[in-house]
Amino acid sequence: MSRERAAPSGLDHDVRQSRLDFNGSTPDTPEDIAPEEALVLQLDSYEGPLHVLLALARSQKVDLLKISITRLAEQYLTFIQEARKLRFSLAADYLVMASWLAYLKSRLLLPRTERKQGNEPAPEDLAAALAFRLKKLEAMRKSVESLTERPQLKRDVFARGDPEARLIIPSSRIEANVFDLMSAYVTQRRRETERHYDPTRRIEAYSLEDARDHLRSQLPSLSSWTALDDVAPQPRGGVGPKRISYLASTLSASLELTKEGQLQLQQLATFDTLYMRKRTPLMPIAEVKPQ
Amino acid sequence: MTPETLERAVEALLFAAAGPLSAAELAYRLPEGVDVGQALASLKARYAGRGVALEVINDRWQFRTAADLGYLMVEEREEPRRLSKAALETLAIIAYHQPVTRAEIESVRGVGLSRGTLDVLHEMNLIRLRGRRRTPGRPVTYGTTETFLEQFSLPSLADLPGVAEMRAAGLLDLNVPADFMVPDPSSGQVLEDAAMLEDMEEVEFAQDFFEAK
Amino acid sequence: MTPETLERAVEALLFAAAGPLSAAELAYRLPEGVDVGQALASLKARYAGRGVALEVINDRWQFRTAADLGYLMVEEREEPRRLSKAALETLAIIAYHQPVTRAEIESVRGVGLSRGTLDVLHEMNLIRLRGRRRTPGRPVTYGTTETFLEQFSLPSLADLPGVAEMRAAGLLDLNVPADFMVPDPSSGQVLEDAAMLEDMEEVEFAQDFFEAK
Repeated sequence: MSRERAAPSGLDHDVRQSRLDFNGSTPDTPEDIAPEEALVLQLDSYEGPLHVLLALARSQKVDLLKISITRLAEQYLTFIQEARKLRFSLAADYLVMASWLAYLKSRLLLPRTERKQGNEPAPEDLAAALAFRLKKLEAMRKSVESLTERPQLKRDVFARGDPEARLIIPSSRIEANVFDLMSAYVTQRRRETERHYDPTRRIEAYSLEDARDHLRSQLPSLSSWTALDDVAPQPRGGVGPKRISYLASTLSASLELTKEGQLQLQQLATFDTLYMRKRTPLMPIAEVKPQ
Repeated sequence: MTPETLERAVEALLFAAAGPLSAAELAYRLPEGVDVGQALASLKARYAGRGVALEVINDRWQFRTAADLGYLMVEEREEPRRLSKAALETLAIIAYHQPVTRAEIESVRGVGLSRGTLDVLHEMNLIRLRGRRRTPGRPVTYGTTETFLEQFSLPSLADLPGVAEMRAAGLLDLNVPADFMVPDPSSGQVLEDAAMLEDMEEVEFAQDFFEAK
Repeated sequence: MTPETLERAVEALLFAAAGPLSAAELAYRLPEGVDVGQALASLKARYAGRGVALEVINDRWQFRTAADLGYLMVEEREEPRRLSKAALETLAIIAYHQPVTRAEIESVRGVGLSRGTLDVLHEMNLIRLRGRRRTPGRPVTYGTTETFLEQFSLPSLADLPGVAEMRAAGLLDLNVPADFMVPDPSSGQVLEDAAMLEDMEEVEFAQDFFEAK
């Protein structure tokens, strides 16, 4: 394949495709393209190898599900060869399709007895799947036609040009979603809790000593990784320290115990759950390295 | 062009036009030599007594809705409505705590409920009277409507997000007590009587009386 | 309200409206208990063959000019933005297979989807994000909008041309297995979560990131 005039094929293909996307449904025929590149234009209107296959398959003039895949493979390979003769740089997926079809064709032609090879699907199944995909693509192509033939608003049919500027229904839509509803609810429930604030009540903190004692007492049950949330004590019914104080002091205490070599901590990512467990005293502390 | 086709064409042109059209303007858009005047006359006759009438104003023709049906038309309001903060908050409490009384809503919100707030929610068909609580004073209770579910794309009340979703959404932080509970509105098994039409009228009256002081 | 008055009222309401109206929206404007369906049916019959026809679009009713008179509407016609073959094919695949993922669209066309194609369809408000498929990676799914139905004069998704035949032939299966259950686009029963706003922003970002390579 000649590459002298072509950008890398993948890029070439991308560019062409994005041009297609914006340039209208009729195949483009810009004058500045030389005649020997007519096939380029043709490929343009095909868009992808599957589209080429569909166009070739139609020439067999049978139901696509009954198409001869070996013949189709030959047609496609010839097509690709022609394209390459014209020194047209083919996008990679056209070549991938070509080699796949060549492979499929060879397997279809192999005698039945020699076919069973590992877990590979039977070539007949592959052929049927390809035929189905072509049929499906064709169906979509046809539905494009029938869709665009429908009366279209502002092209074939027109609504009242001068509506009496009085819409019948006041918009019943509201600008709020479930999240807004949820947060409105939580905000109020929090305000409700805060309203029960009692200024005579001292704000209690969970002392570091208490936390250390608590953690030591928990140590025997921490043989497996346990989340900080589950280790820290729960506040009881509005009296005593708040949850956040329990968590903070327990965390501090766990750092101390880790330093002392009694505990291991791990956190998989920033802000992720913090896990702790009892350090197994199998090895002398000095030799243990973090894993 | 047959007279029938011409009449249809004039009908379509007048309907789609952005403003009233004169006979000359119509003729300009139709094949030459057609009798636009005749078509307009027979079209006008055809629409006589219908919900829409063909009218001439200043020698220009246009379809207008029949004058006697004007009462059906209301102001345009195309933009989605914004609920006030108070309305959204009230709606949220009603959604989660239904069936809920006015006093209960006020107790959660910590402020009195202005008349307007419930009215707006009623008018938008987001809330409804559910019944009367079987407690002294038999207060009326509020709940949400089908429209509410549609507005918020909820298949059912059971699909209102619960504590887990609130936590996942980051709405519940550490200062929220661990025993924070959200009622399940779909289980609402509070004993109450269904609201009757008379009840509703009574409520309206009672509210008027109460707030007009 | 007599059936005649009702029909006039419905006629006036539909004529005056800027957009299509559902039977429920009409009923909301009319006295309770009237048979809007009956009125719509007889109104439709009355306008059959006229220059203006009563059409159902997206389950809503709207007067539109007769399709055969489109050629007269030179001034009103907006030159529709031409869609490329790729865009049209993508649109058709989305319409017939929705909710459908980008990967599924690409697999039907056998070619990668350029960023521009979905952008154009989005920009023209023909497609929308529908949600996320509950499969690994939670890919976003696409569907068509109300504008799509209005643009192509479709009463509903079930009225897409040939959709019943295609479904019967298994052509709308996204997986090839013969006994695969076909999702009905109008009921959209494929398991998926509704797309949240946050999701969509996330998607945009992911695409930018992915395609700006």
